Amino acid sequence: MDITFQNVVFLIVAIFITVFSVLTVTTNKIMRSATYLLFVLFGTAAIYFLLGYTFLGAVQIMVYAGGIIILYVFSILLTNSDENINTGIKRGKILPGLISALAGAGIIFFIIFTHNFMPSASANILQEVDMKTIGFTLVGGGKHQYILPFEVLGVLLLACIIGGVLIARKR
Amino acid sequence: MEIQVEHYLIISTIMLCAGIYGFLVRKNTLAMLISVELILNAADINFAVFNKFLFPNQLEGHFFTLFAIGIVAAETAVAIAIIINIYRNIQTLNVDKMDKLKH
Amino acid sequence: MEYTLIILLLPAIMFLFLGLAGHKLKHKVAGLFGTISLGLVTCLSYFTAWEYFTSPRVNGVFEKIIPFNFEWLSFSEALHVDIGILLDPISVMMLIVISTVSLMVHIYSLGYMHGEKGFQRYYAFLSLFTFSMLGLVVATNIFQTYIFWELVGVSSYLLIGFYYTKPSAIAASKKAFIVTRFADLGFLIGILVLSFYSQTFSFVELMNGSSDAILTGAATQTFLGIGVLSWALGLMFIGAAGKSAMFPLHIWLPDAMEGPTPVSALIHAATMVVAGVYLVARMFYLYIGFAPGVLEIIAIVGAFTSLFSAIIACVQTDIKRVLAFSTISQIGFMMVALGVCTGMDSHEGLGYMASMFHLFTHAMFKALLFLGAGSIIHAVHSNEMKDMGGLRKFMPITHITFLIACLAIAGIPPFSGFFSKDEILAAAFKFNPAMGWTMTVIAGLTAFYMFRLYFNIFWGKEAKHHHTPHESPLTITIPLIILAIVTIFGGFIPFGHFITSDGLLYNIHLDPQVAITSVVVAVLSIAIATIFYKNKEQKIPAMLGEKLSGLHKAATKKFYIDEVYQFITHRIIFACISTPIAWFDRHIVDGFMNLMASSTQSLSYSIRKFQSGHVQQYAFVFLLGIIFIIGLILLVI
Amino acid sequence: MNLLLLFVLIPILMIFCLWISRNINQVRGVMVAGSTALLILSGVLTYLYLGARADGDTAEMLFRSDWTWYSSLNIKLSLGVDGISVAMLLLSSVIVFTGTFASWKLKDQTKDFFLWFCLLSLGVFGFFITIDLFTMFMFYEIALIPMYLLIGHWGSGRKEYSAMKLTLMLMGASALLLAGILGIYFSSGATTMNILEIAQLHNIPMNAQLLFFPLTFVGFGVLGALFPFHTWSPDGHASAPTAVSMLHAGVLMKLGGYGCFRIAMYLMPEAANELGWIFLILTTISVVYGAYSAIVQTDLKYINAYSSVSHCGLVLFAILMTNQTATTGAVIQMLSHGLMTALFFALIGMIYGRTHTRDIRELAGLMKVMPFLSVCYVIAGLANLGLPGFSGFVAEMTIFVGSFEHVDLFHRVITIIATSSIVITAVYILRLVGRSIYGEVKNPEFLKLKDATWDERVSVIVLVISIAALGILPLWMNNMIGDSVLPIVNTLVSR
Repeated sequence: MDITFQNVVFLIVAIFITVFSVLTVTTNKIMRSATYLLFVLFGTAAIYFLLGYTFLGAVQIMVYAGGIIILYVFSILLTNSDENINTGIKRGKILPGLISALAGAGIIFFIIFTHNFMPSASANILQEVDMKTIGFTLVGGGKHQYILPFEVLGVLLLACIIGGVLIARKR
Repeated sequence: MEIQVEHYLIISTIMLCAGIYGFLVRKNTLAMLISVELILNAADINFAVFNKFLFPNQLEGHFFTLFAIGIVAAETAVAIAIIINIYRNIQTLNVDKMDKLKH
Repeated sequence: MEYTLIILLLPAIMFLFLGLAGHKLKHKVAGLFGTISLGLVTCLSYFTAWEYFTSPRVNGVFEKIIPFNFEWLSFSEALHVDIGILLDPISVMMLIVISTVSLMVHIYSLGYMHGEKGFQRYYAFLSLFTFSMLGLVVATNIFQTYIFWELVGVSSYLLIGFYYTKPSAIAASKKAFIVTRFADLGFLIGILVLSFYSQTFSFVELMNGSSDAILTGAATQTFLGIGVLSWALGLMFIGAAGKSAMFPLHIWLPDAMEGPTPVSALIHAATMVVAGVYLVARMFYLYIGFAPGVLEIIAIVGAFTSLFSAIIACVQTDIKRVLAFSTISQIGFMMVALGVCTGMDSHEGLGYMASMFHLFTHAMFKALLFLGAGSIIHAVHSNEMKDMGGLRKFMPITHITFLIACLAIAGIPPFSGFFSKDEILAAAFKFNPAMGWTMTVIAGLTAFYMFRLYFNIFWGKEAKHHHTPHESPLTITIPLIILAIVTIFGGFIPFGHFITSDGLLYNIHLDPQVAITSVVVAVLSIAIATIFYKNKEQKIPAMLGEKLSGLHKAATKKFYIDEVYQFITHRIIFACISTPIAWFDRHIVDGFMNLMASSTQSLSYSIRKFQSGHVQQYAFVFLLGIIFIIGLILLVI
Repeated sequence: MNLLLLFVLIPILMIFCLWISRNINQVRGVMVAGSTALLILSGVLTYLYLGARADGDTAEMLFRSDWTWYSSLNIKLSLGVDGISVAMLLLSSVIVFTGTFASWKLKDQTKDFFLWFCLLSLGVFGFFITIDLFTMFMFYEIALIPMYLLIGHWGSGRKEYSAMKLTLMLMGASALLLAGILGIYFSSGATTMNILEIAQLHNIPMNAQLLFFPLTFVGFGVLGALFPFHTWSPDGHASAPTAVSMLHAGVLMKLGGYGCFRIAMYLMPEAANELGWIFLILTTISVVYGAYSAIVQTDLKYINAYSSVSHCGLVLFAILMTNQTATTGAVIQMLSHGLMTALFFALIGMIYGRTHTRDIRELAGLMKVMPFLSVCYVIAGLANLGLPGFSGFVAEMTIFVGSFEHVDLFHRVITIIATSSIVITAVYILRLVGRSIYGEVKNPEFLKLKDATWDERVSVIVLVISIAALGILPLWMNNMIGDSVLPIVNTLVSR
């Protein structure tokens, strides 16, 4: 692998994501777990940036890192108790977890390495998708345009908000 | 050598498997939910990667990821609401103890 | 002679009437209803007998008349159960015996049962019994006999258990029914076997020779080495032995004395218990023709029973039980008489006539004895000899009639018992001298225990009474007197003119040797009894009892037959068959079903564990499944 | 319009009327009117049937009519009766009638009780009037379901257990039955479920018969308390409420014998001849074993339930003898046992309602306190042990004589074994009567008890009269049944 800037960044991001993914699920402290998740999400955003999907990366940071993680942190603090903070990992569960994770990984790796991907010739990693295209595609009503899923997602979010409020409010 | 599809996929696979592992072994419900986020992220990355490398002239994967992020946000909101509610009722987030429906 | 139907129907109607509406009637009215209807039946019976025996003989025999017969139930073309009336010499004779004794008992009961609770019920049951007994004797076919056989069994059950609050009466009634029922099983199987081969139930068809060919053919077939007809007739004899209390099925009869005394007189002395004898007599043609071996068994069983119960009778202290054992002994005589027959003609079949004759006379004098005993019990309110003694002063009529009956049963001329017993002894001697001597000894024993009874009741030491015993009312004494008269003169009836084995006329003539022997034996026995028991102090019997304490005790305990039965029923049938079966049913058979249910349930429980409610477990299984499927796909591709 | 259809329509109408009725008097009114109508109807049917036979109508089934209700499998509502069904209908209507009166005093949810009761009788009547395999099966199932609720809710003692056990065992049996019926349908190659046509066709291959005959026979046999599948009966009867015990032991158990005869043996005669001996041994065991078990029971209902096992065993025993006399006896025994056992259960229910115990060790001297019930109990007992003049005697004797006419020695020997049950029957009946009816009253509480009320008297008297009538004048019933079993028996004998 050539040592280009791209590659170096990718390598760093890859290691970053790998390490923090694993740390997320192995740490005992839930708060740390959430923090590591945040790092992983940042790493993911970085991947998007590397791929040239800057908008997507921005959304990722805003929604995930800015929104969801905050939710997690709040809820962790809300459900704060000794038992929940130090959620040790049950010994008996590690083995099945490992087995399925490793077996899954094995199969996926097998597929990845045996499958012959045929990258499109016109693929240019550095080429960004401009905002205008994204905006038109998102709210356009034609072919390959996404107004309908957009609206549906809006309704879904509304429903979730109402549902969340209903569920979580005190009776 | 260029960075290929496979390399991204390796990252996402590791993330996915970490998520799976976390989902299976964590006791805390919130921690399980965090693992689910990992899994979803892994999927998101794959969408973006496939879009970029295999079909660079289209935006399906891009938008799918976009919507997925939105839906994940919604899901998380509802799930956390439920978890908090459960916590209020049984004072624990231990998933092993959430088996009242069984009886 | 269609009017004979009334003889049958009147008691049945009276049973229904008294049974359904009786409790609304006054005691006296109900009793009179029963008695009057029975009086009517008696008159009709006598009229029937007169008309029957005065009708001309055909070929020297009285014809069998079936005035009435209808098909009641049909099993197949050949086998159908009819209900009808068959008149032949023995059934007509039985009509007379039953109606006479029954009438006496009806009248007697008016006084004896006076004021009893359930008086109407008593008369209803008496009517039921009379109806069934009459139905039994006039039966045209063997199945009708069986039907009424069961009915007399149940009326006996009901009457023994008349005092239904008394535990001993309940037990006795139960015992009587079950023992006879067991015997009836033999009877039923006998009927099944016989009808299977003969393809008819009808007595007439069986006896008039038309079935001989079939039966002869059947007689050659064997089952377990014994001819099928011997099986059939032998099994029927078991039925007869049950009803007639032959050893070892005699145990119910002494206990049956728990019933009211008139009932004992009617059912357990005069009529029902001789049904077995009647049955054998009824089937005599078949016994002689196809199963002479069974007849010999009958003779041996009869003789043994007779001896056995005579010995027991010598030591019993309950007067009714003495009479009960005496009844068994006398029925044994009748059975012996039937058993010693070797052919159908009048000489070889002398026993047949003798048996019927003795049945007749015995019915009269034994009814008299029982009614007399009832009169005594009525006076002293006890069955035990020790509560009696010296009663001759207080109860002259009872005393005299009782004495007459004792003389009759002891076989002293000219009382009726002498004649009939003499014929039996003659028949027995003719069959086999040993048998003859045995029976003579038993006759002596009979005289001994009867006079023991007599002296203990009417002579001897006076017991202390709460109040002075007095003679019973007229309703009680009149039947006694009537029966006494019959007992005195009954012996002079030329019985051979009416009933013989082949139906031909036969003149009874006394065999002087046999007659003298038996009279001498009887007189000797009476003399011994007089010496033993007439005095107030009964030293000799007490001394003998001590000397032979083993025998004495065994005899008092009726040779432990009851205990053997008790052992068989409770220890073996109840404890070793029924309880294990019930246990087996509850725990093995049902347990198996429950096991199936519970194993299904536990299987469900174990399957339910998959549905544990643990999300992670589900996810794990789910993942494994996916991995497996993907792996499979990869392998296939 | 077929007269037979009324047997189904009246219960449906009753259910509807019960549903809209407002108070207990209306409920009772509906029940009395309906059950009386059924009783009259079955009387009329018997009269018409005998009339038609007397006029020389020799068709195997009378009052035939068909309505297709599921055309793709050609399932029809085929109505038709012969003497056996007529007898059974008569029995059922008597028991429904008396059952109504026997549960007159029921307090708890009377309306619902009678609703289910009507549904139960609907199933029973439906079963007897149809001759289409599938429709019969359907009515059979209709009769089963209410049983669970009736026992489980209105029962006594371990009612949930018993209801569950009874329903499960009978359901298990009906699974066998369904397999058997489908087997018959498909292997006969028929395009119809009609019994008569399948019998006419008579082309079920032998190996199929050998497979499906045991299925069908056991399927019905469970209902007819065939050893060793009888254990639902003691528990079920002991827990069931009075009217349900009556209907169940009185009628539903007869479905078993009826089905064994009409379906299993009629349609698969070769297998019946081939395998008959196995079931013959089982039924003989039932007969003797039930009687022995009854000796040591202490619960009145258990005694009667085991006695039912014995008597119902005799029914199956007799039909396996495959001759006209024995089979006629079997049908009479069904009638007789139905009436007797219904009488027993009615009386036990009445006694239990007063004394609150069924243990014969605690009951004593009932004759003093409730003479009417006790006398009837003794009558029922005597009828049960086969006293002449009652139906039991006629039935048993017909069976024994018929069975003994069998040419095969084996059959005759086991007949003798079965015959011995009459002695054992006497033992347990007399033991029971002696202990609980006779004697002195032990429990002073009992002295306060009252004798039967008018409604109970109606129920008991009707049953006693039926039993006595059948016992005293059996010939017409005997002839009616005998004619009808003949075609089936001929099928069995000739093949």
